[in-house]
Amino acid sequence: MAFVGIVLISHSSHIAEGTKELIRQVMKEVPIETAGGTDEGEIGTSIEKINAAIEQANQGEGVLLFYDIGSAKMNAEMAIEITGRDDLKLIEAPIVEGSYVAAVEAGMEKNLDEVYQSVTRSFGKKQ
Amino acid sequence: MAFVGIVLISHSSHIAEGTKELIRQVMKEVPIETAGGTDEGEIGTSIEKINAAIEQANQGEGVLLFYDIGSAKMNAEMAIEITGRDDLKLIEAPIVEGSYVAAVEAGMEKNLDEVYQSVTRSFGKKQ
Amino acid sequence: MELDVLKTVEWMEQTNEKMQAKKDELTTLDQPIGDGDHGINMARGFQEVVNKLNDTEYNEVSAVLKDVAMTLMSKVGGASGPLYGTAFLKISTAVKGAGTVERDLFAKALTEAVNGIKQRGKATEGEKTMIDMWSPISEAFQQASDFRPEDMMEAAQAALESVKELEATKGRAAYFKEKSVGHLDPGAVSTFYLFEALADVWKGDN
Amino acid sequence: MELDVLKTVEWMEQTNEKMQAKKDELTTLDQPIGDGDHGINMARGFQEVVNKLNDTEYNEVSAVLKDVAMTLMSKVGGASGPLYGTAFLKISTAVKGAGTVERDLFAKALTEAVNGIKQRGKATEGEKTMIDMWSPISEAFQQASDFRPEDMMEAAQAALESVKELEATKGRAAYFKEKSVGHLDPGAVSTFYLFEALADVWKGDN
Ligand SMILES: Nc1ncnc2c1ncn2[C@@H]1O[C@H](COP(=O)(O)OP(=O)(O)O)[C@@H](O)[C@H]1O
Ligand SMILES: Nc1ncnc2c1ncn2[C@@H]1O[C@H](COP(=O)(O)OP(=O)(O)O)[C@@H](O)[C@H]1O
Ligand SMILES: [Mg+2]
Ligand SMILES: [Mg+2]
Ligand SMILES: [Mg+2]
Ligand SMILES: [Mg+2]
Repeated sequence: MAFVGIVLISHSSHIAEGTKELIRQVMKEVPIETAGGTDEGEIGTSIEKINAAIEQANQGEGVLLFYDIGSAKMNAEMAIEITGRDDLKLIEAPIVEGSYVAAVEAGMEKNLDEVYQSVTRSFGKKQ
Repeated sequence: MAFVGIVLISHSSHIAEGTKELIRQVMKEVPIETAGGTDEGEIGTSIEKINAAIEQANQGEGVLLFYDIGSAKMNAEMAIEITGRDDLKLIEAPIVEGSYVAAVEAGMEKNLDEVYQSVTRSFGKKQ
Repeated sequence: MELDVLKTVEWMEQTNEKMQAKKDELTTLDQPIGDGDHGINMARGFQEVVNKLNDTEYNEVSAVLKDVAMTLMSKVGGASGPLYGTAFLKISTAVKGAGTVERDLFAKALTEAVNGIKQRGKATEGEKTMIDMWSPISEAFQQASDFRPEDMMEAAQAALESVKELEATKGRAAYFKEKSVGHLDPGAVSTFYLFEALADVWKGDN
Repeated sequence: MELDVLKTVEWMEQTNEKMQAKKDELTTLDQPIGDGDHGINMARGFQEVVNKLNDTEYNEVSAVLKDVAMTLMSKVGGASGPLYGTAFLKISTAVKGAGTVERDLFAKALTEAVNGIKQRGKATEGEKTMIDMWSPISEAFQQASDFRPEDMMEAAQAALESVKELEATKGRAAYFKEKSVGHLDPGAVSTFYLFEALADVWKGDN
């Protein structure tokens, strides 16, 4: 069985790992990968980490990417462009609350568009 | 100078600590307290931790409480009731993104209602 | 039915025994539509309740139940903590001053408990939560004056059957929407055991 | 103005020196309306750029600038990474095939860079970002054919003054809304130094 994957892009590795931990309690199988902090382990994001996470999370069903604030979004967009794939979607939704919903939806074998729609319906847009 | 305080209530101590770390980069003075995980350090929330965090965060300007998902909200409400104070507000907003906005607003010496309104304006309701 | 301090403590002890015995079952029920910790939460919570009760002298049923409430609230990490906690707090308040709690008073207290849970969880009947066990049991209590433990358990059993077919709209199970249909609600099942323990204590009444 | 491989590398080396020298200043500017890391980001990013350029042989200006872009993107943790990265990538693409880059071609490349930054940051002029430095400098380049480094720096200086009075509506400074007025934008200032380094290299042209 293959699932839509989830990538958690956060300025803080703690936020990304904690969110994964929260999701893992309820969803064991859905691929969740984190890209938290810079390559140096500082606060920030890393295109290389994002790319590696996308790679790991994609089981062929595509990947939904969550980010926390501002500049993480730009790095996420760059990473997506670099892959040249069209089965990746960056979503404007709360990273913790949104990815939890997404993981449950993905676990019900919804496809990428369906998961995206469910999360979008559940939350207002980010600032 | 006294600021509105912020309490981060999360099922995961990592989420709470990571969010605090993210905020601390931009706001050094605003009181931010975490209540992450259960008393046993497992995933969940603890009324005692929430109460202690409220106590610590209140400089006399009141406290805004953020939670991550579902049951954390009930524990937060109980904790607020237990204190019997009326300068505490639980907010329905994304824990990471919302508390970041709140911290910046609090740092500009806005009062509790103003901070609450700013965050609410910036985000849709939670699920 | 006559709950005095001793009987109340016994009720909690029997409940704890059941929660320990059913720990895995409750956890398993919480896996497909939750986070798989309800058995752990209940077993820990009621163990702490029993520890607390054994360490304390009580003059009043109300005081016992207040400690039950406080312990559950602080020792259960999940949603069931504040919910059971609120329920016991409401019962405690409703029976305040009574040396022994008779059926009518208990029936009244149960109504308060159900309202408390509803308020705390912002939920109502039919949302596939423990309310769908507490509420019908409370209802049953309000009726016949010759109400027996067997009648209570009959109501509980019937409730259990119908909970299964509901779709969850509150709590973690709500994330699963229509997929929650066909599963039992773990909180409804632990509530079943709570009242089963009460029935056992009650049956031994005389 | 004539940028060949050597001059381009020199431009980056001089930029790096400035970023190292201005590291604290840029960081300080990023404190009241940001997260206080812009100097650290720029110093690290351009140090890595210089390391990369010194380790590599280049035949073309475009290739130098592509490595600049890639290095900044991957080594700067903040918003300025993808933004500067995109700018240099656009310039690199625009000058592809040219052995030396003359003023006209560079002017065209700058237009592309500004568009790239705008697209990447979903921002435009007047939002108190580095765009408010890149854009007027690019504008200035498009005009007089006897354009000199002094003219470029004059445009840059004028831009710096007006950035201060803008209210931020993009990036981290936007969280501060009206409180951002009266502060310089760190990204605009680092952009100022980037072009100051270009002016220095350019002045040494003959
Ligand atoms: N909003 C609510 N209202 C009433 N009961 C609820 C609510 N949310 C959850 N519950 C009950 O709590 C039970 C779950 O308890 P538990 O697993 O201990 O907590 P958690 O879901 O936080 O892990 C559910 O089976 C349900 O009966
Ligand atoms: N959306 C955007 N569009 C254009 N420039 C931006 C945008 N967001 C930020 N910037 C620029 O980036 C600078 C901040 O860079 P830096 O401090 O390195 O990143 P971060 O804000 O992620 O810490 C700002 O001063 C501004 O010039
Ligand atoms: Mg559970
Ligand atoms: Mg739980
Ligand atoms: Mg910064
Ligand atoms: Mg930064």
